[in-house]
Amino acid sequence: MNLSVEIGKIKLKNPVITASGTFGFGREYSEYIDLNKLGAIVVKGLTVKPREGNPPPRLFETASGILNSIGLQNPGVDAFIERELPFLKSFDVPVIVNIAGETVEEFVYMAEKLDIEGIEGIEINVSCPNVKKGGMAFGVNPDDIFDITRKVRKATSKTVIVKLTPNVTDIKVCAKAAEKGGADAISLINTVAGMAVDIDKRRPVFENVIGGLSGPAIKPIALKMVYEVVTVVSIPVIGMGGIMNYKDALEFLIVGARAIAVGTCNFVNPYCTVEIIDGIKKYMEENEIEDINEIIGSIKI
Amino acid sequence: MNLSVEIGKIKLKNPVITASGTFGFGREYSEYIDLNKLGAIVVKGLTVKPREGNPPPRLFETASGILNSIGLQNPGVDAFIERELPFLKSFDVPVIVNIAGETVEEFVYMAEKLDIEGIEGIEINVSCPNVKKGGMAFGVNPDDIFDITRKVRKATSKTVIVKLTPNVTDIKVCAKAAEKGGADAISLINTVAGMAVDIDKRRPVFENVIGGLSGPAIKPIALKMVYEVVTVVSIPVIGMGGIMNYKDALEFLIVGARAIAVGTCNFVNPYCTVEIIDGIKKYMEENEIEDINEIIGSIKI
Amino acid sequence: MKARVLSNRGIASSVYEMTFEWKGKKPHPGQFLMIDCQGKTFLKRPFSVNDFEEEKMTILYQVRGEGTKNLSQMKEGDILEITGPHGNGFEILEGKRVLIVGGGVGIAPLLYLAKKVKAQKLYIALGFKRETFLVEKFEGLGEVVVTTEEGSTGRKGLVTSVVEEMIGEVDIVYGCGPKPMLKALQEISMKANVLCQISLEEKMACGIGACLGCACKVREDKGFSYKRVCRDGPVFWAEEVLF
Amino acid sequence: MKARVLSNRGIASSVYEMTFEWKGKKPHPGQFLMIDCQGKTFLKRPFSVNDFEEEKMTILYQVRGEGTKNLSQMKEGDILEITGPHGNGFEILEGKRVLIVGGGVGIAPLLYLAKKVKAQKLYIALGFKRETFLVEKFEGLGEVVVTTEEGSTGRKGLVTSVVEEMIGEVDIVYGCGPKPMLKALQEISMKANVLCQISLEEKMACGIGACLGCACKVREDKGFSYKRVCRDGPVFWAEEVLF
Ligand SMILES: Cc1cc2nc3c(=O)[nH]c(=O)nc-3n(C[C@H](O)[C@H](O)[C@H](O)COP(=O)(O)OP(=O)(O)OC[C@H]3O[C@@H](n4cnc5c(N)ncnc54)[C@H](O)[C@@H]3O)c2cc1C
Ligand SMILES: Cc1cc2nc3c(=O)[nH]c(=O)nc-3n(C[C@H](O)[C@H](O)[C@H](O)COP(=O)(O)OP(=O)(O)OC[C@H]3O[C@@H](n4cnc5c(N)ncnc54)[C@H](O)[C@@H]3O)c2cc1C
Ligand SMILES: Cc1cc2nc3c(=O)[nH]c(=O)nc-3n(C[C@H](O)[C@H](O)[C@H](O)COP(=O)(O)O)c2cc1C
Ligand SMILES: Cc1cc2nc3c(=O)[nH]c(=O)nc-3n(C[C@H](O)[C@H](O)[C@H](O)COP(=O)(O)O)c2cc1C
Ligand code: FES
Ligand code: FES
Repeated sequence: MNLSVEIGKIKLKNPVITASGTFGFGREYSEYIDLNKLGAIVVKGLTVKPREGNPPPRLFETASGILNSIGLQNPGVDAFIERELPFLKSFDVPVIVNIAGETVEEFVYMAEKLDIEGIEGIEINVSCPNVKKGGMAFGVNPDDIFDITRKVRKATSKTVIVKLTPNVTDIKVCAKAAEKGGADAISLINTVAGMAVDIDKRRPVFENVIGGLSGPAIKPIALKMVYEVVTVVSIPVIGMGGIMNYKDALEFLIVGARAIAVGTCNFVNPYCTVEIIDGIKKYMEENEIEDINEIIGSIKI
Repeated sequence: MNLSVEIGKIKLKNPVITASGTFGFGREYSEYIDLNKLGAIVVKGLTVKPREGNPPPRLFETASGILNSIGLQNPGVDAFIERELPFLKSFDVPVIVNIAGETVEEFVYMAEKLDIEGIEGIEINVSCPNVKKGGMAFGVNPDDIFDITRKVRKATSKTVIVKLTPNVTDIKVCAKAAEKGGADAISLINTVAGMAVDIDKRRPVFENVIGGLSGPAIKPIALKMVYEVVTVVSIPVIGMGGIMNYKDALEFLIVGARAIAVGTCNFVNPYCTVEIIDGIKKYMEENEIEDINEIIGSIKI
Repeated sequence: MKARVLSNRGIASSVYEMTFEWKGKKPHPGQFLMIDCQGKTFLKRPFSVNDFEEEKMTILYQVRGEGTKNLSQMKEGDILEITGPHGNGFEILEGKRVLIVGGGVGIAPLLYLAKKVKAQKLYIALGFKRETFLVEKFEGLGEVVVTTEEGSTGRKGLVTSVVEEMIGEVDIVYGCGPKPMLKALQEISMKANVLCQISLEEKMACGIGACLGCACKVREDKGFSYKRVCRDGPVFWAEEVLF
Repeated sequence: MKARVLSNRGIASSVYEMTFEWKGKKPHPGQFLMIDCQGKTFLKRPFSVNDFEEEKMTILYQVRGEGTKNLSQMKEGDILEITGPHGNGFEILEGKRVLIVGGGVGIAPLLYLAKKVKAQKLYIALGFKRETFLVEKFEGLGEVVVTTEEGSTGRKGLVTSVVEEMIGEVDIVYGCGPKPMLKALQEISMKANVLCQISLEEKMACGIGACLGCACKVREDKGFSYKRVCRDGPVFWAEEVLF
């Protein structure tokens, strides 16, 4: 039975990836699961300099989802290379680094820095809704997406993945801009912009007012966007948004995602990634499917 | 204690409205609640000609929400006036008619037809995501919104409400276009575009592929958009999306919605609108708030 | 309306019978209730009235997903949130020769119907895959024939074969079960020119006719229209349904 | 990990004590568990280890929202999904004069701590609004002082007044309770130059240090940084916390 898929130059044992920002740098989850079993690990979004992130509260539970306002807390790209990468390199799993610049130059700077052994891919986060100056502005504008992708593409020998925000009128245009810019793959969706209010204090729950919505609440939205993107680009698509079990994962694969990423579900169940891999295997056995590629894009409209 | 609010020329006893398409023409719910208690009733979206709607299945339950693909089944504007309006007129509650045209001319035609006694407002549905030719195309383009609003505004003496779709990059631009076009109020959000796949059949659940997501899953998205719109327009805003109880309603009022509409919750609990009114009253009593207008827009950022 | 669970027990593999207190309206055979199955479910779920007697309601249900799984775990004393009875129910024509046909868990609404049908002569045909259930409750109400697909109990084959044989001897057929069975009932009864009512299923949200979610295609003079299973049904005259 | 509920009972208004079977790792005092409270809740909820002895875990909890409400309705035999124990727990320095200070339901982790603290001398100060609970379990473990705000039981006033009086006689203070109390402990202990550890609360998602959701501001040489309550805490040296 073949579960392996390819995203650009990266060979994945199976199509199950961890979503950026929901799996740290792998350390914590390594106490729960064997990281070697994963298709790939996407690490927490990195910035040029270390970032402290937003003041608490940073989390708010909503109906079947969470709002987060982490604010890209991370140790910065240098500290990542020095302190986190060696740990990740001790596993036999492709590492994809998620980068969040505030300018095109920052994206390029990080891509160059990360063009080193032990890293297989760069995921360009043009869509983090939490940083006022950063992400948002790029992610909704196809020209900016094209520009960043092209420049990052030139700056690295690694597989380049562009991660799209769902907070746009037409995700297809954004996806095409990334493809035209030279992306090897597209990943989506990032969190959906959302808000919550504390009715006793009559204040937004977050100091930043707006947060990012993730979890099963957004799955229908994510699936629709992945489906749309798959129909307009020829590069592989990594689908994510609310995946909680192997059935959800299969929905994304069936609409055409080459791989899927699991985010918020890791918080609810630290074993979920491995359980999803096992679930997909079992489904394939039961349905006598030899190759995962028979499932990918098999939707009948 | 004052719960009454004004939306254009319409005086509402309280800020609780029913959302279009979730309350039929009021008949069914009149067996459960006293319609006279409601702030206003917005009826199912009407089209020029009767519409049969989409083939089943038309509903799919998602995590804390539902996807629907009703396809605007309705008896048409004439049959509404003849068969449904007389029933609604027997109650002491403002009736707002939701109209969904496929062309600007259709919107104008319906607005003119409906400029009659017993109707207090016209809600322009530029955003129904279920009809291929209709809604969607208008709803995402500010120029179209401006154009339709202006022409409908001229065609009717009633309060004109423009209902916005959330499936856009910048809802503020759409809201401003509606205001500029002469809208008396803005309502939002309509359903969020979403999709579900039957993994056994490897087919979309709906023949139309895409459906509209509603219910508590989308509440954070709705609240964020209402908040944004309130900051850029000076006309009243009717907030909706996932409201399930008086606390949810208060969140929308606090961010600045002049009134709120309850949709999907009616399906779960046919008494919910009246319960929400009672809940708001109790909250005001407990917090010694004399006038609902003290709550509206009281958010501290 | 709140209802207290009185009992909840498995009566076949993944088929349960639940009884609860009922202070609401008295149901008509073929009507259904919308029950909040709790847990992560969002909408209420529709279940037919299986039986009813002075303040005690019975439903029969099969575990299919999250909602029915949650139901199956409820215990005496638990409180359910329920609306209904909803829908039209079967039209009862007194003094006729009646054939009641059920397939699988589709027999649920037919017990209460059989009790209330006031027939001159009552035949009851119950079809199952392999395992039978609830049959004993029908006995005594009419002449009961049971079929199973492999013949493990009763006659071997599909319940519709019984209908084909008996159609000439009855004035009206009432059916509930899987779609292929209902379709066969439609064909057989129309060919024999015998009245036939069938109870349909469709995904539901409101259960009261407001959302237009539970569409069922029916014949119209000019072509077709969609009716609401929850309000115009769940029981339809077989001849009007377009499968 | 699945855990079977052994008992669940109210011990004061809206305060419950639950015990369940525990086959997992032995906890350290101050550690917590993440418990799936079922129903409509999405994330697991954190609860401190209140007590532990050979395969039996106890938690003490107050009903605050949906999750704790669901917990309070669970019965013997129900199965919980739990991860943990998580977090660092209290650092135990043997042979010291120890003051344990708890406020309200914040006394939850302190019982197990009191049992394990190996003090030379142990003082326990428990503060409540009006109603007291769990006090009897602390008795015998050390010298117990109880305060209530109106003086209905024990001393009248805030528990921090007890700390102010006793701070000179102890080597270390351990505290858990509402934020204002913890802030007061920080001030009193820093002024008196006495060691002090406090257990903090913050909204959590993962509970294991991955999501960075449970940020707590701590002093750094150059200013401040955010630590993770779930992994770097929940117990912090009072002096490092920036309230
Ligand atoms: C009028 C009516 C009366 C019914 N009476 C009974 C009854 O007496 N006993 C009984 O066991 N079942 C009955 N059903 C079916 C019952 O409502 C569904 O089995 C139940 O809603 C499934 O809920 P779930 O959460 O367990 O499954 P889900 O997770 O919601 O779905 C599991 C499977 O069941 C199918 N399903 C879900 N809802 C429906 C529905 N409304 N109609 C048909 N299929 C559905 C889904 O497509 C899916 O394949 C009735 C349905 C209707 C419309
Ligand atoms: C490390 C740790 C240990 C804890 N130990 C205990 C314990 O032993 N006993 C106990 O009763 N409670 C404890 N809590 C608090 C407990 O986790 C919350 O009361 C619980 O999560 C509320 O869940 P809910 O669904 O009932 O309420 P929700 O509906 O989620 O919230 C109700 C109210 O509680 C507040 N709240 C929610 N989650 C938290 C949280 N994680 N921290 C602080 N406030 C919160 C909300 O802001 C809201 O005001 C602990 C919290 C932490 C972080
Ligand atoms: C707490 C949290 C932190 C996140 N941080 C990042 C990030 O640093 N970079 C990024 O591209 N996406 C980030 N995301 C978005 C996720 O990678 C993912 O796109 C999104 O959560 C949707 O998937 P899910 O519903 O499975 O969580 C974060 C999400 C969460 C919940
Ligand atoms: C079944 C269904 C039918 C709907 N029909 C219409 C419609 O005809 N016209 C319209 O403007 N909105 C329609 N809506 C959208 C609702 O009015 C509302 O904007 C949306 O559902 C969000 O609110 P909610 O989450 O409270 O349901 C419909 C929604 C549902 C669920
Ligand atoms: S379920 Fe809403 S109309 Fe039938
Ligand atoms: S709860 Fe996730 S880091 Fe603490």
